[in-house]
Amino acid sequence: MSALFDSGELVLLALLAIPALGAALLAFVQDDRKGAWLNVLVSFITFGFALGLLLERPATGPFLIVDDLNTVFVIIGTLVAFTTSVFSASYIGYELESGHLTHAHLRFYHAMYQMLMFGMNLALLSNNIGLMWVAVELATLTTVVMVGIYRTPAALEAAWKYFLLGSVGIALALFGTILVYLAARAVVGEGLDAMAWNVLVANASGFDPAFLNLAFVFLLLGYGTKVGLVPLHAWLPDAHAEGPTPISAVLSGLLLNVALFAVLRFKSIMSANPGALAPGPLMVTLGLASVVFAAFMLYRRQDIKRLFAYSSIEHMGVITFAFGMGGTLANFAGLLHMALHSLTKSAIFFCVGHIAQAKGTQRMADIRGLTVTHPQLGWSLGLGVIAIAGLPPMGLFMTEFLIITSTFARAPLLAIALGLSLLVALGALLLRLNGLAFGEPDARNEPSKASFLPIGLHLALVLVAGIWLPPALVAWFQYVAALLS
Amino acid sequence: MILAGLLGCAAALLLTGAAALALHGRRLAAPVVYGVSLVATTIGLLLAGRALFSPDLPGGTLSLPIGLPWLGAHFRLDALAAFFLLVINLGGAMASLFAVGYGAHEETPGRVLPFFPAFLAGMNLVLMAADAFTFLFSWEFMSLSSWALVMAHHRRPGNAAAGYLYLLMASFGTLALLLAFGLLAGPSGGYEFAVIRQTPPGAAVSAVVLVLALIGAGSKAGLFPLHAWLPLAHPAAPTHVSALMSAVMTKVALYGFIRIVFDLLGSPAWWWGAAVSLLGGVTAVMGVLYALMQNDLKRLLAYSTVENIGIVFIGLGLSLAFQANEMQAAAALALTAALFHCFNHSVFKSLLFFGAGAVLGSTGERDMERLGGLIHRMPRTAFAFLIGAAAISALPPFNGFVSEWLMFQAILLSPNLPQWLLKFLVPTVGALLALSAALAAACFVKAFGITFLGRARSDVARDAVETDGWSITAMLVLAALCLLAGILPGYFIDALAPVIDALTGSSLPRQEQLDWLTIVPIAQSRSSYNGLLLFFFIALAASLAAEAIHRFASAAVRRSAPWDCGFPDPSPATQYTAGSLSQPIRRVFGTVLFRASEEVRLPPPGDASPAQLRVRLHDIPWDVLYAPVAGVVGFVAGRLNALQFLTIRGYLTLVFGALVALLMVLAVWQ
Amino acid sequence: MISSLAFDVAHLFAGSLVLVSFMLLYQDRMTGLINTFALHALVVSFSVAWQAHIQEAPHLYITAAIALGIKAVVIPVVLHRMIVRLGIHRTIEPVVGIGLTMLAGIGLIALSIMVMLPLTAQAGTLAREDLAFALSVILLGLLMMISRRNAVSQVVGFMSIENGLILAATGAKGMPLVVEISVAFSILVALIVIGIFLFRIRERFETVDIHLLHEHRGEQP
Amino acid sequence: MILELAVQFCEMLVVLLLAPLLAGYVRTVKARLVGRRGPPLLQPYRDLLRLLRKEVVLAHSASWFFRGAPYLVFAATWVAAALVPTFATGLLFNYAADMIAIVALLGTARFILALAGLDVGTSFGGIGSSRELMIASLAEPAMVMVVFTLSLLAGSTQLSSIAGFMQGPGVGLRVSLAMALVALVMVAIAENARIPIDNPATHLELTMVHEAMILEYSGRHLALIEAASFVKLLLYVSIIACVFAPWGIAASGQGLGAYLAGLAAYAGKLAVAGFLLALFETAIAKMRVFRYSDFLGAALMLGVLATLLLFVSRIA
Repeated sequence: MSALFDSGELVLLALLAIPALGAALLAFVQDDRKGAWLNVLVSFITFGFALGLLLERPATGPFLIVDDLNTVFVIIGTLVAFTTSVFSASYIGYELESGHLTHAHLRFYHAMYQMLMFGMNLALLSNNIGLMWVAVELATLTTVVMVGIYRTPAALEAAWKYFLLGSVGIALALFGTILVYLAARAVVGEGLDAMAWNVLVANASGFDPAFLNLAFVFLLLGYGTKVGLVPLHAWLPDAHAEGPTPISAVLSGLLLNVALFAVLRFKSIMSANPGALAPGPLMVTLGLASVVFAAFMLYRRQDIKRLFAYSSIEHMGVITFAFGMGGTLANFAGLLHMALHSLTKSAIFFCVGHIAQAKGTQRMADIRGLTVTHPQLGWSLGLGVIAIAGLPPMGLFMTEFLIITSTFARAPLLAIALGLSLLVALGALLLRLNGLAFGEPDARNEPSKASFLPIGLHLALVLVAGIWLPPALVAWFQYVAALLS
Repeated sequence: MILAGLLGCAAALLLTGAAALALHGRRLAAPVVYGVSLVATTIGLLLAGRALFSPDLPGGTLSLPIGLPWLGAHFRLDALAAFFLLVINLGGAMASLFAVGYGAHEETPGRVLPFFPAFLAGMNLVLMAADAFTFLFSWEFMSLSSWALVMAHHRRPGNAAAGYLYLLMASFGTLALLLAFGLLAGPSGGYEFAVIRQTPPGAAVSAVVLVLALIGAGSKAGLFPLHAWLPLAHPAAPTHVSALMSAVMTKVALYGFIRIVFDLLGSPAWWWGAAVSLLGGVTAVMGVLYALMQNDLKRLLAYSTVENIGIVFIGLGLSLAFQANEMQAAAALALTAALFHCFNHSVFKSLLFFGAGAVLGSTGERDMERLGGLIHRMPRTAFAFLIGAAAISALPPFNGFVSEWLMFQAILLSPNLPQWLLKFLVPTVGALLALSAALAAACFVKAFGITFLGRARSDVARDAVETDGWSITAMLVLAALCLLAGILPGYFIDALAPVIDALTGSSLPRQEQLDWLTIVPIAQSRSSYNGLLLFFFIALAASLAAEAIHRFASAAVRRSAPWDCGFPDPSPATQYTAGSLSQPIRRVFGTVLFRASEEVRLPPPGDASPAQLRVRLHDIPWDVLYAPVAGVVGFVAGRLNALQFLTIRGYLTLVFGALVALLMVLAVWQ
Repeated sequence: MISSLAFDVAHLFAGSLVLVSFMLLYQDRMTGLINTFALHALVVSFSVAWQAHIQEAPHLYITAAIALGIKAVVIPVVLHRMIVRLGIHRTIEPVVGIGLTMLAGIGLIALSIMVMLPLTAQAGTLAREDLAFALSVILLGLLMMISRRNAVSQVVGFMSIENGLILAATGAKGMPLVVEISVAFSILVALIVIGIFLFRIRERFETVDIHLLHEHRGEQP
Repeated sequence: MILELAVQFCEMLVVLLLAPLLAGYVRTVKARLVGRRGPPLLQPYRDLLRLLRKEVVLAHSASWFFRGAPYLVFAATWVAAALVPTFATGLLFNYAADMIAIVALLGTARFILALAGLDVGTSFGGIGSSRELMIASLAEPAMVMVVFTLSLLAGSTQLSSIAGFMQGPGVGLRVSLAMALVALVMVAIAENARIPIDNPATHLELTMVHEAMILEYSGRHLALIEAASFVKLLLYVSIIACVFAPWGIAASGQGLGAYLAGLAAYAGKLAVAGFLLALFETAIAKMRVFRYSDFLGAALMLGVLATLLLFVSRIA
């Protein structure tokens, strides 16, 4: 094996190259079925290589890095990307039949899908904060285009809103990045080193804290816009609601995590510098604000996808809150919560996609008695909502238990506030579930050719996580959590 | 090992639930599921009994590598757990037995069969859990599975709303318990009960934990004013599940309270007793008054559950008060009364719900105004229900009386309490207890009399048929238990001794060797009761009288139209209705407690249309507690909702604002 | 070794960029606005070029060229044609009065200087001043975006933000990827402009929004 | 042992035999007080025997419960009465039930009777039952509070022990005892359906409570119920007598002489109590139905007050 390409670097390159090539390839596949399944295949191969990261870890380069933290994110991301591609195969087929999409759009869609994967993998694997910034922007742009793919006025408006807010966020993030570079330049000198993350963390203690503080404000707001933290969340509900459902799933399941990952990277730089203000309070504040706000916003929702988009805001708030609290326990809970939330929320969006197709509407007022008309869909949705509401035996109960109790030991009032707002959110979600899944069913009930593999897989994973976590996984997550705090 | 066996039963139940999914739609599904549940719960019952009655309890601890990593799931079997396991598995077994027959009436078995065993398993797990996480996990799982069962008949109006309120309140309670355990575990985060026991918290913390436990366990048990969900949710479920929820799940909630306050929390302060027993008294009276106002049989039973929970809380409060003053014997007496009442209530409330279920199954009616005369068509059910009604009305020689009698004996020890508040409060609570007992009798005269006696008020009631053998068997077994516990209470009290001993460090004198099986809680000269003799004498006197009269006087019977002061009316509509039977009591209590208002609309002279009487009752706790909360949430949601509809410029302004704000914070902070 | 003159010139450019941002805020005619923005871009490209010169970083010339070519020439022209087509070259409805906006702008500059003051000399005074100016430009751009009810002026605002960023980036000596970033940004801007152009986003987002809200969202306010 | 058993049973017989006499005595005294001759003293016995010999007329809608109820009511009441010390305390089976249990036994009888009133399904039975329930729901707690007062004082709920305590020097005149007495009397009046709550002589339907409940009964059933109500009256009088006038009551195992003396004293107490009852009933008028709650509420309040004042007088 040559020194240039040891197996680890091969994996690394594959993770980036395969989606890129896949995008190029898919842009030229005429037949839709083939395109859909090729998309699945490519995603699956990517996932396989992501698993490879566990075995072989490449040396850290100036641009790319693989460490435990981003390995977690990459594996979860590629997994959700794979299952989502399976779902999208069965979803898009229907969209074609019903004429919502044309063949040209579909090719574009699949190419963009892989482009998005590329962007996200790059963002996760990049060691250079500038490169990370570019990658996040790329991912954002691709999703913008996909949100607008239906070309309905609502879709365009949502895409536009997403685009503009996203761009401003990007601008802020860039300014923050520049500041970090300036802070680093004084210590590690000019050039790439001053933007290489591992170098930054190593030397962060020597940086000018004032620089870092200013930088973190911009970075938190910039990437926080992508995370969907209140008050920067505005784009999120509409982008989820108006785009194709697979994209909603990817947004909630992946992109938000990627943005959060960026914030985490800079947080660890911050916490490596004694002089800088602790990033914790800022994150806790934004996180709690998101939870409270989203919890109340859930009540007045009428569009089913928008409902779950707000619940994503809520859970992103919870995760940010947990990481803001810091400490091994909270970080562990935050990581686990993030992973489980990606799985659960994407599963929910799979259900929602099929439901919307079967019922021909996204208005919750027009969807009733699903457990009667579509038992499988209805009960899966019920299970998903129960999971997302943090009820046992699903895994999110465990993480919320950990977050609340670990907070309670340190800041009781915060814990109570968090708990109560989670309760408010639960109230809203159950209220909606009552309307959707129970009661007298409505007239329309076309049978849906749903593929339950992705839904079942995700929910099963979440269920198992709620009951039993493999010790290896626990040890690994704990190590990462310790790394973060 | 007993604990392992019990866990095995729980696991078997869970698997049965899973299997029910596989069996979905088969005709065999219901008998199989209920049969397996019956077997599993019976085994659990026997094991628990073994654990309770064997002098040296082979309880032991078991910890499995599941649940919270690096904590694991801890299970433990001590006397308290064993007693409650006995109670719930008895209830579970009877419910399963009843359901073998009753399940045939179920129109949507697919929504019941998977969750019924899961519900049983959840309750079993709560009782065995020995760390906070496992406890809360099982607790919430129990709520969730019972919620699914409440939603089984989701298409009936109101049921979905009931289920919603139920799960919301349950989660609220779980949150309270979560915080309570958070306080108990302390910053070190020792969630195992063993660890918590070793580090008793300070006075202030304990007080907060007590309040949280009252909220958490109380909301599940139906403590006033957190009871609002209970009378909605319990009747909404299929009847054998209603029985489980009302008779058994509330006991699990009580167990949670006892486990936290008596076991984990260390020595109590005297005012705890005052607060808890007063809450109990109010709950008892309010519960039975609500029950008296109901015309829906199952809802009446649910409200009477609230009453009995109140009675149990009275006993618990007394025990706390006595313990705080190191009066261990008295504490033991009060706690014995409370736990004995737990057992009794689980027995006769199951029995009564089964009776209601039998009626519902054969007539399809829960509204007493459309029932009546069922004693002719369903004599066995009527007999069993009568026993249950007498027992729950605390009438000798049945079991309900014994526990309330013990409760009174405990109350009569109050003068020895040093605190003046308690001196005055406890007798007042005693008055509340007496009042609730009397009202309970009235309530169940109504329940039995209107439903089973008189003349049929509707065709369905006229054409009712006796229910199936399984259900009858379940009811008769429970009726027999009501009588046994009533006439041989000594054995039951002795069985409770290890539990009481573990919790109060003292227990009642052994009862079984006393002559004539009398029970003597404190001293012969002070008070004693002998249900066996009473029963014997009554039976003797009654049969003697009957025998003598039939022999020496007349035995002739002639059937004819009722006398009715000479104006017998053929129409059943002229009987007293459920509403009119309780009208005097409503006049006495309702005007204040329910802001009851009656408006009579008499037709003008010459108009033949019937006069109308409309009664309007207000649920005050709902008006002052629940409605405002809902209002606030709705208001805030409405106000924030405006933010969904800003323009992009508006959203940009938000971002800009956030940025400037943070920068200012930074500028000020540096 | 760079002479102090170099600093002063760079400084001059940075300062004048803030000035032009103010002029942008001041505009109340669409055409004037676009022209002023062209000036804004021009200043930026000069400043970048100068930085390229004093840092001996030839690749920065590319950035300067892009700034000059696209933002000082192409986009203004496009915008001119667009506003004519959309028939909105008359006025640009400010949300609050120009005067108030200017006051807010002054406040923002004060703020950005306050924030920058605690930076130790470690970063070099020049960088500090430069950053203060860049930050002011960015904040003013944001202010521009939110104080105009008008798609085009919002785009202009966004582009001025971008100019501010480029100023900062180029001011940061030896920063890698500057060119790539500026290119990426130009693409972004281009997309925005195309977006307005293609989707015919009318003079007000409000009209678009409310209209869509009521008809397509399934959400009633 | 055998002797004790004998005494116990002969007490049961005494109770059963004296009850109708007391009722007849009260009737006669009332008649005399209003200047009538009134029925002969033994009339109640005659009535009972006549009823026993008559055939039973059952409504078509009557159930097995309706036929069984009278025997149970009679038995429960009789057993309750037999457990109250009449002429002697500490009898063999007195400990089988304390005061609370006795009250509860009467509750059982009432429960059955109220149900029986509903069984035939006529409006009058309903009136009777519902009013009876309302009365009981207040009277029973009042009674329990009286029990509280006494037992807190005597440190026991056993009537024998209470009687023993009341004979002893420990009791002075206590305000709470007076209140308890008044409350007890009021409860007794209500429970026995006497004026002003109910009128045993009336047959004006709308004012009936007890009579309305048993309206459908006839023949031996009616006889048993009548007998039960006689016994109940005797029971309350005995309770009052043994608690508030325990003089001359024999303790267990004092031999035959003491028992006879106790019996004489008991007869004397019955005579006095019956006379007072008659006097009271002739003196006042019957109440409207919805004034009952005030009357019994007053009794309940008195009971509670008695219990609370007990503590005050204790430390005083």
